[in-house]
Amino acid sequence: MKKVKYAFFLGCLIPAREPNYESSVRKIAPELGIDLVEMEGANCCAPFSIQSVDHLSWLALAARNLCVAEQMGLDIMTLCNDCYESLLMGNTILKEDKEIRDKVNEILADVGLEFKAKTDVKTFVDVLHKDVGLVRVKNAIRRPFNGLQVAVQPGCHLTRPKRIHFGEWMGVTALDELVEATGAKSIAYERKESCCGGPLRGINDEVAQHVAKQKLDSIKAAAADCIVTVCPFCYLELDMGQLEIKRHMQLKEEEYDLPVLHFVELLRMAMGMELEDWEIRAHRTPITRVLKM
Amino acid sequence: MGESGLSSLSSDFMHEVANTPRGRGVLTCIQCGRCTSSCPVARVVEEHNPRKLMEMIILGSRSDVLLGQLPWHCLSCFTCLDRCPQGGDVGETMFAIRNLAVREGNIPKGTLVQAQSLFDTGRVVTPSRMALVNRQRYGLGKEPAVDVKDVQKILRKTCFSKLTSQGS
Amino acid sequence: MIEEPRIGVFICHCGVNIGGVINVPEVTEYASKLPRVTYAEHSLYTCSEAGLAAIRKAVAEHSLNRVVVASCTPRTHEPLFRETVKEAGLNPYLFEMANIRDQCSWVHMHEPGKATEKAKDLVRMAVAKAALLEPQTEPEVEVKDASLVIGAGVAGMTAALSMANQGFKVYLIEREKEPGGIVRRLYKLYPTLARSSEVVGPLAKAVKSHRNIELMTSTTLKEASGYVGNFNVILATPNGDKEANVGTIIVACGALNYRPPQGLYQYKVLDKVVTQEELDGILRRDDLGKPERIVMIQCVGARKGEIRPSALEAFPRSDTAELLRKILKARKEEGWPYCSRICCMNAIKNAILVKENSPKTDVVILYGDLRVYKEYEDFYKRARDLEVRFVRHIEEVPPEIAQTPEGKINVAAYDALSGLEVNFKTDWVVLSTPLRPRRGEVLLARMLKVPIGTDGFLMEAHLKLRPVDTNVDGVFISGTVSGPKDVSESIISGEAAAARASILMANRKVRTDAITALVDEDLCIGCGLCEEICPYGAPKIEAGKSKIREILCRGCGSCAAECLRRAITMRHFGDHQILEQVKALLVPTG
Amino acid sequence: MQKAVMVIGGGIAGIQASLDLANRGFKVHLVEKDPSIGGRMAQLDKTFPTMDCSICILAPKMIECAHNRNVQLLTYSEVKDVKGSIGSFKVKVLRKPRYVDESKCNGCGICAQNCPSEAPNEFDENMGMRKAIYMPFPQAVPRVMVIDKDSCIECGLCDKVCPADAIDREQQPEEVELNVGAITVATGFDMFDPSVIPQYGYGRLKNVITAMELERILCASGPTGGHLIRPSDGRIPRNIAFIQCIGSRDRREWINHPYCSSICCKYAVKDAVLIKEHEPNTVVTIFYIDLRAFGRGFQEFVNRAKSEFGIRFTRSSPGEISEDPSTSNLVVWFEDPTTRTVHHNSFDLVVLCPALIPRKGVGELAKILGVELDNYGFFKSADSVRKPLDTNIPGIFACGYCLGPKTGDVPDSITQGSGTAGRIAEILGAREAS
Repeated sequence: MKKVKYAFFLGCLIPAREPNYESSVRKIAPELGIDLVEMEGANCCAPFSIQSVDHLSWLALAARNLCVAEQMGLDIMTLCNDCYESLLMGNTILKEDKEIRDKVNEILADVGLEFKAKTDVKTFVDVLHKDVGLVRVKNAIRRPFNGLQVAVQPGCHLTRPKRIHFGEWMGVTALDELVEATGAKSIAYERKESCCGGPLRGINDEVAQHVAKQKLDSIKAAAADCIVTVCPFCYLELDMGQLEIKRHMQLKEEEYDLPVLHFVELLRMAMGMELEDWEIRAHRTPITRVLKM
Repeated sequence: MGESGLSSLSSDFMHEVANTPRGRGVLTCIQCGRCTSSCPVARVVEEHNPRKLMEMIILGSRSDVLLGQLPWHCLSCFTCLDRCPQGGDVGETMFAIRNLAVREGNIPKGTLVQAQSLFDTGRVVTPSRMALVNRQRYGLGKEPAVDVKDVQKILRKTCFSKLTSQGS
Repeated sequence: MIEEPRIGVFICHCGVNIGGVINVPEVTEYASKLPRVTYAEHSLYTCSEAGLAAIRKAVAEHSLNRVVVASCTPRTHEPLFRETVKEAGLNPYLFEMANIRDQCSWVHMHEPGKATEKAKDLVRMAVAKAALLEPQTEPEVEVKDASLVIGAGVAGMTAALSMANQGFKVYLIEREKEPGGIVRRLYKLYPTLARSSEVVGPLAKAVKSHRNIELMTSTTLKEASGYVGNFNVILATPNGDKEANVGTIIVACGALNYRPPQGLYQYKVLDKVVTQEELDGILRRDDLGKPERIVMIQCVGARKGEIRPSALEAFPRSDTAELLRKILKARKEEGWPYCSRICCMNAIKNAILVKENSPKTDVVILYGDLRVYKEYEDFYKRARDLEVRFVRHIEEVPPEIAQTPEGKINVAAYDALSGLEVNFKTDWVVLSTPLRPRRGEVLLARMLKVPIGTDGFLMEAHLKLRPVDTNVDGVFISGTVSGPKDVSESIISGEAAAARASILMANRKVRTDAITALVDEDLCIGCGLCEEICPYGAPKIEAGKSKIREILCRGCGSCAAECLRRAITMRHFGDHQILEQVKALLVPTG
Repeated sequence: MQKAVMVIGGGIAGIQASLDLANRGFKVHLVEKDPSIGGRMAQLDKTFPTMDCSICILAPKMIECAHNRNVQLLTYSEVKDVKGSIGSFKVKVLRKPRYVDESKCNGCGICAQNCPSEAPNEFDENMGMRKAIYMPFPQAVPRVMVIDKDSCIECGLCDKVCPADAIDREQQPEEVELNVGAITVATGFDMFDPSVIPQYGYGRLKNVITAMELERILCASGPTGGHLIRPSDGRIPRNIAFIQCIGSRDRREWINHPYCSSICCKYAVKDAVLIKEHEPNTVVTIFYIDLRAFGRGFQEFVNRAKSEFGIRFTRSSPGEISEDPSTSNLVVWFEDPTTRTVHHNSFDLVVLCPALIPRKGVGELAKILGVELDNYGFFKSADSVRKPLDTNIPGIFACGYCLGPKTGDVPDSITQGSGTAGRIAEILGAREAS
């Protein structure tokens, strides 16, 4: 079967906090013919928190990662929406704006690198949807989640800004189609396209939690069985977030008990590969409800 | 942002922002307010108002904008950027504002921590020792290495280190 | 005495419009039994070719001498049926119409029974009047194939050239020494930033050299008399009066820029407080230099105050001149209630010119609503890209202007979008003022009998449907004389007025309606009330009797209603005819 | 010999141009792609400021076209090819089959009464239904039925009931070739589809409608017989919001109508007043960015709308609309301009004022004519200041909204219609012996 090969950009958050995300990816990738090659020495993508500090530093760091992939002669595949957005936008700017490109290359010269605009950036969703294709994903399903009501949380940086994504693909629909390929139902809910609040985590927790609450309330109103994310920030904010919100806003225990899964976990289970205990325990909000399906 | 009369109006503030990377958007603004009406933060933080922030820049109220908390309330979710009828860049302009704010020493603790972590480790978030042990146990191998020296070379050259060495 | 009436009644189903509600056969049956009705029939569509043929046929076969059609509204269909009656060999005025659709089937949709009865009443009334109808003749007049264009601005020159190129003689008069109007005084024009001379120059050159155009500068209209097709005008030229005889007149004498009274925003007090018009001059002379800052204030003397139409109804419609005088006086202080339409673009244009000449100069525009309609949005964008600052101030609190110790000007305003009070130290303050009607129109309006609107500009015949016509046949308006317009809009209206006027001149003849006032000289005592009341100047007291100049009469009936001696009646709407209709309604047996 | 000209588009601008040219002595071929002339103005309920019934003041002009000896109506027809140059253009016009014989049909409507097959009524913005054989609207000109083959089930009933024996289901497309000295284009505008901007819910939320749909709802001959009721439950809306600039003044590349449509503020105020006249105790709020009430009498009208009718004007462009599923009421999120904080108010009905955009297929027409379009896809003036009605091709002119939002209201369209007539008379008139 057709193999697809990518430079695998893991980022910071996933290896540090969400090994259960990484493990599931590594499990299903070979099954679907995705060949993931480690990016030796890759650094932080420089997410918006860093972009907020200094524009040039962001581009320089993004460029360095892109150079690593260029040397591997591969396109980059990211898991995290923020890595995706940072590298994609950085790549776009560096490709379009010669002035800034020269500036960045002058900086990279010190570390013996040069940005040659030879690589592209994709996300895991993109790869599954476009390269592997819905058909192959469907064929891989052994244990479909029929009747599972899923609130999909695509995450802002997968779908926005439209000026970059529009025309190419719409992350929302792509992810919906993938979720439904597992037999589950992707339900509509009012705040679907709105932010999870994650970006302000650790910077302004109170605001972050209020924003997350808007989202959770709207998901609850839609009577979802669980939330499915692809972005580790969204995952963190909605999974861990539920506990924090309950604590800080003095809400009743049963107020929120919405299981949050990484999409790959849902897919992996649907493909008939059980989660291991540590992977189940990694979820702050119990996911037993989904496991029982 | 107090509604006190603007003593310290600097007429070239709009020019300054417009000519900071990602700041061009301030010129596209027609003050329709669609950004604010769409902003998830504005719904929970009364004083957060992207449109008004743009207006403050147009008026030239530099200190109110750069020394205040508002730029740091922004989630960078880019909802405004999608909805702005001028294809404008409120969300983008926020980066320009924050870049300028940082130069004024206005940088939130959380951001500073991430920045310093980036300089020291090449990552904004680093795994705990426990996490590293677990990786082995879960058969994920040791975490991918980062070339910290190169990162630091780069960040020195961009003066990033200077910007983030001073506390806030 | 008219011959014994033989009336034919034709009742229309109008598809389902009438037939769906009213029992048309029943009404037809009823009509056929009415006195003096010789023949009655109904058809699905009387206005269709088949229906019209049926009318012609019936007139011939039953030697009818009156025709009644009961169908839709005369407003849309009377001309058609009159034409048919004429084709049938009858005088077109021996025709009467009953509107059993708009006034019956449509409004009584849910009461078919009653609607049918009402339809009978309407038909009966129409028949009653038809019996008394008399033949009328429509006066026809020759149209001189020459035109007078008043005002040689862009609109006037465009109109003149259009007619001249069609081969008509044009007298083009201009009060000033040179053609060009107020555009000539402008520097550059939005949105192309072409020099005004690039527009005025070629037009002026063309009108001066065109063999069909007689351009007379420093000339005004002194007297005008006559009527459509045949106006006699006396022109006051530098070398004495000149008479001319024209078929049509186009009024294109433009408008003026409103100048604020001294003291408003320190205008005429501080010498660096100027109007946009004055800034235009400064820019043309390149006298601006590179100031640190310019603050522009929009809507100075525009969108202010309010004229309540009710207050104006007091004026007799004939005296529009007096009305305008009063309006102008009142507006001088208060400003004008309307939006002048062009000021936003004009301000943006000057802002762009300043910025392109001196990028460091900070240009601030204080506005209420930015009315950069149509593609001028791009023009607005261009100004923003040049870093012009647009500040929406609270209009209810006018900015305060004061001199500062260091000889600058301080503008204090309230920013509506941030709620902050803002102070701008500036070198210049530029006031965007509206276009306003000219006093010169007073004379014109009086001479030409063209009404003036409550905004002081000349009135169109119909604000929606006849924008360049006036309610005086043969007199047209173009350019800013009927309200603020920009250059392209003025040029378009110039072309339009020329088109409308040339129709009359090309056809060489014009028929006017036969429905005019009729004076019974035995009863008339020549009191002159009719002369006073008539909006069109039709009646004239000669030898103690009122004489109606039919060609001027529009058949409005004001004189007939006012005449104390009941000496005036209207043709085709005579008292006896109307009363007969009323009687028919009240006395069903007829 | 009499000179002939062509007018493409039978809306108010095209009608005015045709009448002025015909009365000036030219032979006019008026080509209209729909079954009837009348255009957009025929769809409107009332027109500002006289509040005349729109069709009632338009119909006489339509009929005048039909009866003017110098006007040849080519309805349900499209221009397919143009050759030649100023003074002598050869134009091929395709007459689409009506499947009804124009010379026989008298528009009695009996066929439509009997026709068993229905389709959405385009004239009512697809809100009501019409038959497969139909007349677009009661005052249509010419008064000739047309069969819409897509919804016709070939039952032949119309054939049986037609008293004029006018049905001709074998009718074929017919091509006519015409020689004309000049051409004026007046193809008008289309409406932007608001569902392209998902957060306003058009097409998804029942009680979100467009302004044109409102015009039909308010109109006596419309789908509700002139009763102001909302789609979800037929209730009379008590609290109505208008939202301006839906797709206008919009530079986003997947929308790209950067211009101001020029008429929306004005008709919104008019509609608001009409609503107040229908239902005096309705609350009407207009959300706007800049209130563009320019043009004669409009500012005064806005003042009256505020003081006499109590219309509310809120300077804010709402971000999104959500629905309360239990009531189908709409929640509009907006920034309150007085407090400068985000509010959400509930409305019974929301009326979107969409951008006016170039007519579909105008690109092909431009190619056929060889004329340039501007950045927005409207016909481009040879010189936007000096020659606003000329195109880049001598002898081909344009008027009305197809020239872009040159303020675009009825008087302006009429002025432009007369204006092009003037331009044509200017170039052909001199040579012509009238």
